[in-house]
Amino acid sequence: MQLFLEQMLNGIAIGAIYAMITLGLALVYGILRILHVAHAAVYTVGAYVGLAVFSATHSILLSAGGAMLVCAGVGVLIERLVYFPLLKYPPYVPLIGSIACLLAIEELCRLAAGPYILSFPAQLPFPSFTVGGIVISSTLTAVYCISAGVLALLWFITTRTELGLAMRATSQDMAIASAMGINSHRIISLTFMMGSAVAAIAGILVGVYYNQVYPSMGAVPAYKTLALIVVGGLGSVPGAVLASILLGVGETLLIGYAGIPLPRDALAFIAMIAVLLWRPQGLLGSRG
Amino acid sequence: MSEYSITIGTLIAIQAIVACGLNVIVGYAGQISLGHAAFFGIGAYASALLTTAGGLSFWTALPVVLGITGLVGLFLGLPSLRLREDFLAITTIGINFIVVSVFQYVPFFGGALGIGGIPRIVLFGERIRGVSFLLLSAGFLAATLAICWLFTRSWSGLACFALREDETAASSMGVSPVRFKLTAFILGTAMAGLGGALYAHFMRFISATDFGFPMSVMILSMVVLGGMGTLWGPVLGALVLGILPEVFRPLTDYRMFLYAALLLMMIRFQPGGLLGENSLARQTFSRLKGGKP
Amino acid sequence: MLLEVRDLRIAYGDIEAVHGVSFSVEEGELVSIIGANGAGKSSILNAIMGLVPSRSGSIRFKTAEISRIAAHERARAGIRMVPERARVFPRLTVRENLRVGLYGICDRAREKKQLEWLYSLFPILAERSGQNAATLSGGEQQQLAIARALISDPCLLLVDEVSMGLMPKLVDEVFKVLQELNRQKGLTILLVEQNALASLEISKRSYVLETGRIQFEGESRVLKDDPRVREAYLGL
Amino acid sequence: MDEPLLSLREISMHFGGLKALDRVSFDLHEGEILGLIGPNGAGKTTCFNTVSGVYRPTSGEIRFRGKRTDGLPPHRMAALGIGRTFQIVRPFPNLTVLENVIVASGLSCYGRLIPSCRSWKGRKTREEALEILARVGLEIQAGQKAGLLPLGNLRRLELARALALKPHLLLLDESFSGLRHEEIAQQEELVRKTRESGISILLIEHNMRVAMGLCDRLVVLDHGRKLAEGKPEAIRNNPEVIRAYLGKGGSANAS
Repeated sequence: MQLFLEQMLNGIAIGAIYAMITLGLALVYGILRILHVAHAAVYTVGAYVGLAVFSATHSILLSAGGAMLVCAGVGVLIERLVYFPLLKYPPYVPLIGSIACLLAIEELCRLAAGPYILSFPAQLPFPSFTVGGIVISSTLTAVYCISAGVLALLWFITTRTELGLAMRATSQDMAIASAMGINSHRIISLTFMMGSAVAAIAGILVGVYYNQVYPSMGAVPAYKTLALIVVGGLGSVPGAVLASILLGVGETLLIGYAGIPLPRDALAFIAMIAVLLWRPQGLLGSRG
Repeated sequence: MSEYSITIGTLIAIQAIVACGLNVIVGYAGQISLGHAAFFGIGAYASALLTTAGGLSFWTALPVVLGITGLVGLFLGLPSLRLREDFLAITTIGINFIVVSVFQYVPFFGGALGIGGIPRIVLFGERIRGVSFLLLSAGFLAATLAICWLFTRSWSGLACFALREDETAASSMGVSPVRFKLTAFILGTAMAGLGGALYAHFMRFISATDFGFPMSVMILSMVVLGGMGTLWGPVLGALVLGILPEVFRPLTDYRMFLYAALLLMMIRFQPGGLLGENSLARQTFSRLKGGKP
Repeated sequence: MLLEVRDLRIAYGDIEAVHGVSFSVEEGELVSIIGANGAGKSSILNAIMGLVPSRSGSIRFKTAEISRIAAHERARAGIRMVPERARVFPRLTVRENLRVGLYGICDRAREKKQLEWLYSLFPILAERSGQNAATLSGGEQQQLAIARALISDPCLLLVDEVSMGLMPKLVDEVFKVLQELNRQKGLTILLVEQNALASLEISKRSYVLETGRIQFEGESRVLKDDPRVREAYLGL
Repeated sequence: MDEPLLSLREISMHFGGLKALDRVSFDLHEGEILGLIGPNGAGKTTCFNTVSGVYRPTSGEIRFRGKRTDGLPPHRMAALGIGRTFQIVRPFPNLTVLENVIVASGLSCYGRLIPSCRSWKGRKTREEALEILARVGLEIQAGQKAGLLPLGNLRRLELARALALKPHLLLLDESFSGLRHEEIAQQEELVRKTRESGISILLIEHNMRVAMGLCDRLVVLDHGRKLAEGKPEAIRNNPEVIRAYLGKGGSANAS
């Protein structure tokens, strides 16, 4: 039972991290209908920049701030230089562009920091608990608090602010939104910045959680998150978050706890195909 | 020719066959598929198992291999009838991941160890290796190209073109979308199966990671770079993407980066492919020919 | 002159839909452009709003040339539109749809005042304010689209085929609202309509458009009895 | 006139709560040009789509040459002898004009395995297609990519493609919209010639001048219902039709 609970807590933490990456993908898909695979590269950059700033300053706050800033920039650059000119082509063209972007940025990271696994020895300023014999490490607490904070903040921005309203309007009907005075170019760029900054946080959290930062750390999330946005309902942000957390828990419980010899990384896709058969519009997606 | 360049040449020929298969699905019939390496893998595993555990010769196994990959292709082509483009793209990625995991985790397929000891191909009592294998692969590539060429000239091929261009208009002209999309999937995946069989007997050892998603991306890049829907595009794409890493080899560390950056540049500035509509190559060629459109 | 369009041409690819159209709207006027389906009416409105590019010609709004600036800048300059088929944001609530209309010019006091006014104009919207717009009926969506365009107090309101798909009774109501807005609040309206007689009834002047060209124009009350209008519609 | 070529009986089509068509019935006889008219959103295109097999009607039945056809997919309708054009032209843009037409001449091959493996590059196929292109006046453009043609030529190309099916019935969906004056006259001529060659025609048209001039009979739809049916003369003076077109108060002007 204790092991089950511990695994459960880990699963939710992993799911929360997935959610922070998937979110950016869902936002971008919602607004541009592009499968933004290169988002995983932004997340890798976040981990590296975070680690670099941390090594220089030993401040996790500066590290997070720096990573978010750089990633927001990288996100906008990808949007402006790669996606925007390719929007008029069939969807596989920006998709291949995105994959090429992912590879190129991964390689850049490898060239800049070497092919090794670097450790991220940060102590996050969060307390650890022991509840009923279950130890909740400070890292785990940090993952919970930070991801909950980030998700709440994003929820607040998208549902309670004028910017969020403009983002939702733009993703539903870009032309009419601009006829209402919304500068859709700027909204798109802001969407990329927001998603990318959140991915930076996810990168740092993963780096600290596993104490590992390496060039290809984005490879698996890159495609797993695609499955997640389908499961959640293409373009639905709450759906993407829900699907991520379910997957985090599912993966950990099925493979870690129950010991079922299922390939961890295929689980997302098996879930995706099951969902497509059962509910083609995804968990929280709308029809049409 | 050095042994090394023969190996590179053979691999390029094999990948060109697989890329031709993908071109039938994506280029001719307009169906997006991002999991083509799965069929490459299914062909390789089928041939490897049939010739090791099954004790068949390459030549008797080959028709079975083509049948199996074609059948799986038919089965996996079914989603294309129902799913929207983006869903289909992600689903095919998923199929790739799942197939690789099955190879990796089911003991029947050798698990993480893969399958080794795959016999060489025997032709006219000779064991095929080195230059002969290169020639054999080139021969199969020629046959594949011939089938592609015949396909583009057949009513089925024309039906696929029509579906690619406009499904509604095509069906109003008597073209059944179900029938011809599936035809394209069967033909395309069978070609991938052929490539897989050759690969298995060339490497003589295969493991699941050879057929992962990065390989699918590579094959799709070949088709897109070469020029989708053209006859020679996939071959050109396979050549360019096969040789590039070798050209960059002296740059060791920068090699993969340059490769990715070049791919990015090409898709950014020549999204129609090297031989496609309005490509630089086409424009130059038509200018040389005297400005005819 | 509030809006002056000169020799406007609009093309989609190779296909020219509007072949050099000129017309003008004065401050406080209600002008209609009428014509059968496919005459190019919606293209003209979309070009004024900036949603489709014009191939050539000039569009002057309050003395400034606007044909080359982005749609959102035109919206901020005071042009608002009720699009064809309403095109409300389906997954925003009624209230949120209205707030989008106030994007960039929001202050709470004004928002409240405007909402009150619009809810009194279209009581059904008050009732449904928390509902997603997709759940509204066609007529309610049209009302929402009008309210969304009005909320910012525009200088010029473009109305595109508001009668399409509405029941005749609702058409009357919607047209009455437009007429009152024009008469009582002095709102300048450019109306594009297939429903010729209803729009001739409420507008001051009208242009009759046929296959991308303005065939003739005149005072609406004169045009109402002009046999050429019937001809343009019924091909006599 | 014994049995009609095409007959619709009580066809209804509902999308969610919307009744796009509400118990519409009419017949089309051999050799006739029947016009389907009505204001925007009247259900004309929906009606067309149930006949051509794009939609399966919610209720009612459609018979073509005596055979029940409602619910058959479009490619089966084509095989039965119904050709169509599209309101928004749908050429195969990257195929040449000639190839566009040849796609339609493969009708008899697509359903069977062996014929569908044969080549379409034969001389006979080519000549037949060229002959049809000549009929619509596009033979010079035969080698051009269809995507590069101007609208007038595309409308004629669509007609050529439909003719290559050797249909009994031709469905024309606003084949005149977006055309210039002189092009409209040419297209009218083409439609007349087509009918003379023995092909019956059902058309949707917005340009009333054209519809009145071309059709033997008209069916008027409004809000998904059949409002009137009859000869152009009668339709033109039908007060209800005038009201549907001009809006309220229209009857006052009808004289």
